[in-house]
Amino acid sequence: MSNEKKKDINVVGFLCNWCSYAGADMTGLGRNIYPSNIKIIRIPCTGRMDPMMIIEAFHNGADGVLVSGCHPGDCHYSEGNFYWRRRYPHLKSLMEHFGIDKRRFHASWVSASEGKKFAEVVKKVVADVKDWQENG
Amino acid sequence: MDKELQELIKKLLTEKKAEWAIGYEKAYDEFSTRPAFIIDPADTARLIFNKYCINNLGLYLTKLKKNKLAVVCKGCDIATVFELIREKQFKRENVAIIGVACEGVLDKRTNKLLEKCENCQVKQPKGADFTLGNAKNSEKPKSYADVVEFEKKSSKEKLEFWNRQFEKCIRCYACRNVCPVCYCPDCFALRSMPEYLSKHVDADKNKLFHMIRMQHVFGRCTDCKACDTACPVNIPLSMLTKKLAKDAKELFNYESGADTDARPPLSTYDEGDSESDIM
Amino acid sequence: MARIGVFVCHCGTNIAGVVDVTRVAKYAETLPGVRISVDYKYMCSDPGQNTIIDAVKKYNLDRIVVAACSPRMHEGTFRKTIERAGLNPYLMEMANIREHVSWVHSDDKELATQKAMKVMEMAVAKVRRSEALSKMFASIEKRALVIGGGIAGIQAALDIAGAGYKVVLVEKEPSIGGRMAQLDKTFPTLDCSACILTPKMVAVSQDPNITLMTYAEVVEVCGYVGQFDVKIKQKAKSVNSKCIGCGVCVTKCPNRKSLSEFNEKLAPRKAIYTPFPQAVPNVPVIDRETCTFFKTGKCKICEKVCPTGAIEYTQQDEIIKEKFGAVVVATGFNIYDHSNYGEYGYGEIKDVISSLQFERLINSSGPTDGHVVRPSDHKEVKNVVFIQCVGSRDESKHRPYCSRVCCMYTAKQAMLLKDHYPETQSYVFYIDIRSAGKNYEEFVQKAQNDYGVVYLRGRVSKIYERGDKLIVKGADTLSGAQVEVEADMVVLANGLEPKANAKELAQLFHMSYDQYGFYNELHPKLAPVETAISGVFVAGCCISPKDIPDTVAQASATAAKVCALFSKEKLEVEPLIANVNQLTCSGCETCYNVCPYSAIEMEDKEVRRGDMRHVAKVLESVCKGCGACVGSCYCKAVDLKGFSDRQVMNQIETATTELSTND
Amino acid sequence: MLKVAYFPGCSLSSTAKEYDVATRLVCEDLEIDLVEIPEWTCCGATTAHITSELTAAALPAKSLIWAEKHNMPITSPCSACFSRLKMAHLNMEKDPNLKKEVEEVTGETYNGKAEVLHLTRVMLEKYGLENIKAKIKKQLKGLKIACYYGCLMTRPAEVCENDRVENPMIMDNLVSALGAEPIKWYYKTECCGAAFSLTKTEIVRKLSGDILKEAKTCGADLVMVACPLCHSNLDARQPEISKLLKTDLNMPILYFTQVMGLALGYDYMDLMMNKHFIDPKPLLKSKGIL
Repeated sequence: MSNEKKKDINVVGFLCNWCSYAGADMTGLGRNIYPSNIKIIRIPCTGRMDPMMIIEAFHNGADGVLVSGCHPGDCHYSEGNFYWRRRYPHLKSLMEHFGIDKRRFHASWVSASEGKKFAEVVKKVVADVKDWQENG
Repeated sequence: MDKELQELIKKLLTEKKAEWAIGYEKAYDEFSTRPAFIIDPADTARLIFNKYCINNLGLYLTKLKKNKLAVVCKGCDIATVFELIREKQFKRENVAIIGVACEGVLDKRTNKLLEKCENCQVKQPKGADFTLGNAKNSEKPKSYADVVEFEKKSSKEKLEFWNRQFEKCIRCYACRNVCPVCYCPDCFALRSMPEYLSKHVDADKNKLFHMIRMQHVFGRCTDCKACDTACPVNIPLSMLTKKLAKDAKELFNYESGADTDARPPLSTYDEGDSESDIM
Repeated sequence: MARIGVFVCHCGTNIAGVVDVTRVAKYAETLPGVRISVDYKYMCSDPGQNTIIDAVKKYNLDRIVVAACSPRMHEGTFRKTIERAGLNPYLMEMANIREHVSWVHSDDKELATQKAMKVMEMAVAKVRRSEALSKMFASIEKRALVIGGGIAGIQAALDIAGAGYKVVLVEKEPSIGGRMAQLDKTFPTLDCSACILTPKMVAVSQDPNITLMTYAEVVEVCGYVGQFDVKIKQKAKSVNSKCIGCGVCVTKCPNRKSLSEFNEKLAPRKAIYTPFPQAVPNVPVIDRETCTFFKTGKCKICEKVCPTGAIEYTQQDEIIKEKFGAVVVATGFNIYDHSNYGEYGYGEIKDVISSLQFERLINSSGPTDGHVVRPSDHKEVKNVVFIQCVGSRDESKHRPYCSRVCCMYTAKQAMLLKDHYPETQSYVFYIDIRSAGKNYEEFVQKAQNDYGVVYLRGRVSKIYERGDKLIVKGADTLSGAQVEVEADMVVLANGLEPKANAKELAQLFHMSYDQYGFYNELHPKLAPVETAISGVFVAGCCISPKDIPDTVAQASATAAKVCALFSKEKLEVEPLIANVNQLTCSGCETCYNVCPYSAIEMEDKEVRRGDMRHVAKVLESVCKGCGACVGSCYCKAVDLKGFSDRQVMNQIETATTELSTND
Repeated sequence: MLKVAYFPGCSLSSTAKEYDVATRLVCEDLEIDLVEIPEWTCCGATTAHITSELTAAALPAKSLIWAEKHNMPITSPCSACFSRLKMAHLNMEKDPNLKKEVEEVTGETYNGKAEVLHLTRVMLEKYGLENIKAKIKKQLKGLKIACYYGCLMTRPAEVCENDRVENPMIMDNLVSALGAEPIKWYYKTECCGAAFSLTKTEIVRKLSGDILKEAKTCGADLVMVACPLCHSNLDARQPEISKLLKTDLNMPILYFTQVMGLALGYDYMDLMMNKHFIDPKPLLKSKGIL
């Protein structure tokens, strides 16, 4: 997990198909600009988000990870994001214990209509990762 | 107590209440014990219980595919048995839990009480079918002071600390093999399609193994310290398992192995769960 | 080794204007397994698709990556394309280099190009681990549910029933008719709303294919396209089927404590009531909140006077379970509550009324028999001020959108007023006049030129009472002057907003909605009546404000969609579902516990000779592919087709490494 | 006992001395402990906030920090002072950089915990209308009062946490509680001309004239205010306005604490009513209040 050599910040974003991926599409439709550091992986639902995949992402050298899903109550599959909402604080706390700084791991709710919000979320994640890299 | 224990197990085996009994016997020296697997009621004289009975015999329940088992448990080991029942690995009625009062066990390398035995709340076992002996539970609650202290370090310090630790790891998998809840038929660490973990041994990959293992046992690990004790290179795995117990308690008010009918924290949810950290 | 073809789309200049598509295509060629890489102006066009088909044959390709727009746009298109080329449709992946790259990184073309290369490389990495999946089919229950009995719901129900399918029409109020039934006349033809609506309402009640459920609400929805299990709550009407609609009970009911919802609270109504005389069904209901008998246990006058013994106080709310293949949601709108406008008196000035109240006042069957009088003192009016954009185009009220119909109905109302009372004078405060539509602009011009309505371009800053007059202070931005009008009545053009419980209904179906609660279409242009939930269609003002012709057109469109769905024998469903590797399953039941669809079954099975185990199994026809089981299985025994661990891990690995060449 | 950090502001120690005196008297009677902030500095009104954001925040910050340190809500009877205090508080909350700068300038830290309230809210919400009612000695029967709020007490709405900007009721409710009749009128928040008081008096004469005229038309006996600048425009300019309108308005303008003082049994001189240009004595005598 050495990131020292890399110049550019590298963020992996896991976006649920129904809300956040569509929201990110909406960001495009609205031509809202955001940093290109994020690489998006489409998943059906944040319920699919196996914590192992996030650990793998950090292991592979991701500087940051974002998981984004539907707002609570709006999950296409009713409950998936509720399960994710429990995995996230646990995993974040465990990752911190292993020394993965909390500025590197984020979660958000972005609905299919919140294109602008998605751009803001990405900006915030990238800024946080940058802050971690520069200020330790 | 040994006599009582031997008689009880003899009775269980004779009356066919158990096909196998798992207990402790003396190993190669007076400071060592090992698991004893008894089928023959005549064979029970081997059984003992003393302060060197460090093993968590719950481990063998998932390995012995028998219908009726009797198992000797220290108070702390009962949590493991309960957790395994919750995980549907066997049915409650098929295991006779023989609780033995325990004043703490010693790490024979140092001849000191294990850290977990200080402030032990279950010296007198709870929830067993048979209980032998008497002991007084500690009045002080379990202490997380060392974890809290560690949490205060910066992420850089934590990272460096673990890197040093996992530098030592030889990936012998002893931690996994002694873990009672690491019973997966096909461990992720050995898979090749996909290869979740490279077979190559270096600090980075070792850390990946431990991170995933710890995540997999969250809400299931009873902090029994079997892995911590088993590690041949003294990686302080207790610092991780204790963190899991602390997080389960603080984030979800959950304690592994307390209730055989509970829903573990990650397989349930509450509509009012906190989401303060979610953008 | 895979034989992958990569096809990079320019999308005209949408992608190529920002991303160097030839570089992306060239980079693809360097990736392992890629046999051919092409860029083309419009990949989704016929020649574009043929390029793919030809390449599959020529290079014997077995996997395809299309780097173009969002898979939510064209995944279906390209799956069909490669199916035509003889490949399994699930061996295609899209790299989203338009919505997720060119449109959002146009600030730096070099970085955008590099990201496009990476996104394409991730798709190549994923497709390498894609598996051929076989099609799955589900049966279709050929009955439709229509929610909302306004003009949209009525039209949709009639059209679907007309095609020979069964329809259940659910309406919350005691009668169908909706907002249109409240209107007096309609623009721009000024024909009477009731005259054109009531025949359709009657047609609904007489259609043998339509089951009408009024005073009923949808409370629970399970299932999916073809097989929706819906629970409908039929609220107790306290009047049974013996009712012949004679209306004696209503006449004799002594309790007039409630205000009529239909008349916008301008008049009282009885505790037993039909909302309006032409109600369908013409069966009254008892409002148990206000009924004297239900409150005190005494009265029962309605029971005494009823000639057929139709009053049934003991009726209970009933939950009815029904199965449907498709759903049309047409729940309509509310008008913006102007009590949020302090400058217009916080809704506390009686003679400042809403547009719907005006409709009821001027309607000859309304509470005043068509006399436009002030609610405060029932005096006739002389000067009337109309204010446009109340709860529309107003950022400060979080209603920045235009409600589309207000300019037109205000012109209509001003004209109707002049027709009824030639001596009246109307003033309209407006921001802009928006009159796009057939004969709409002419209509507004007529109001100004022939009816003498004074249009003042500006907003009103304050309305207050002085004596029995209303002082309206505002700006006329065309003359630059501040104006003050002494009015007898002020009519506000309240904007349109979704029903108060629109979000709850959306959540029952898991439909997405915007920040106001309007339902989101699947595509604003190309799928305007479909939603992201297949089998659920939307029509009318629950999507966005619109007028009657547009609403009716949308309603018919939903009917066409429903009929097209029902015309199939079987429904093809996505095979992107979970599967369990029972050899690695420990039987811990975690997946069984988390599955939202109960699609996991536990079984005791000999997974290997002599290895009897308690293991999980996926019920393929029930699984919807959410992956909650995958996310919680620590034994890694469950995986998800189309989003498998191998695929995701390949994507992660590619996402976190740098571009393999310096290009 | 309710303890409140008191920021009187410059007007209350000069042109609006009577407002200060009445306020202190009333608070003493109600047992509200007004703790005057030691060495309070200018709130920065009108000059600072249009010239320097930092000065505009730093000046009130000193008082905010004092109130926070002593764990008291902070209040000012002057609408302009209140507005500046509250604005500074909100601006520092919104902009951490500004807060940092202010902290550098003042050499103290601000945790954003001060609760800034206009004096009317301290009395009616913190202290409570019912508690005020219990203290009343003399019902102000027969007095018709036009409550005039002006601008800075209610706007901007999000700053003043007022959901009825267009028709505020807080002072009207007080008037009812005191036994007088709040008249229904709609010029409560019209502009009085405010700071043009010295530079463009013709604007003040026009705008304040409209307000006074409307109050008269609506049947008010007197106008009640909660801001020294409102008072000076309506009271001190009234003779000129009357001349302009060619009518004798003769409309007394009283501070709300003065009106409260009357109900609590204080007399004309206690409340320094002799300082007003339009003498309220004849009116109050005719109503039997003095």
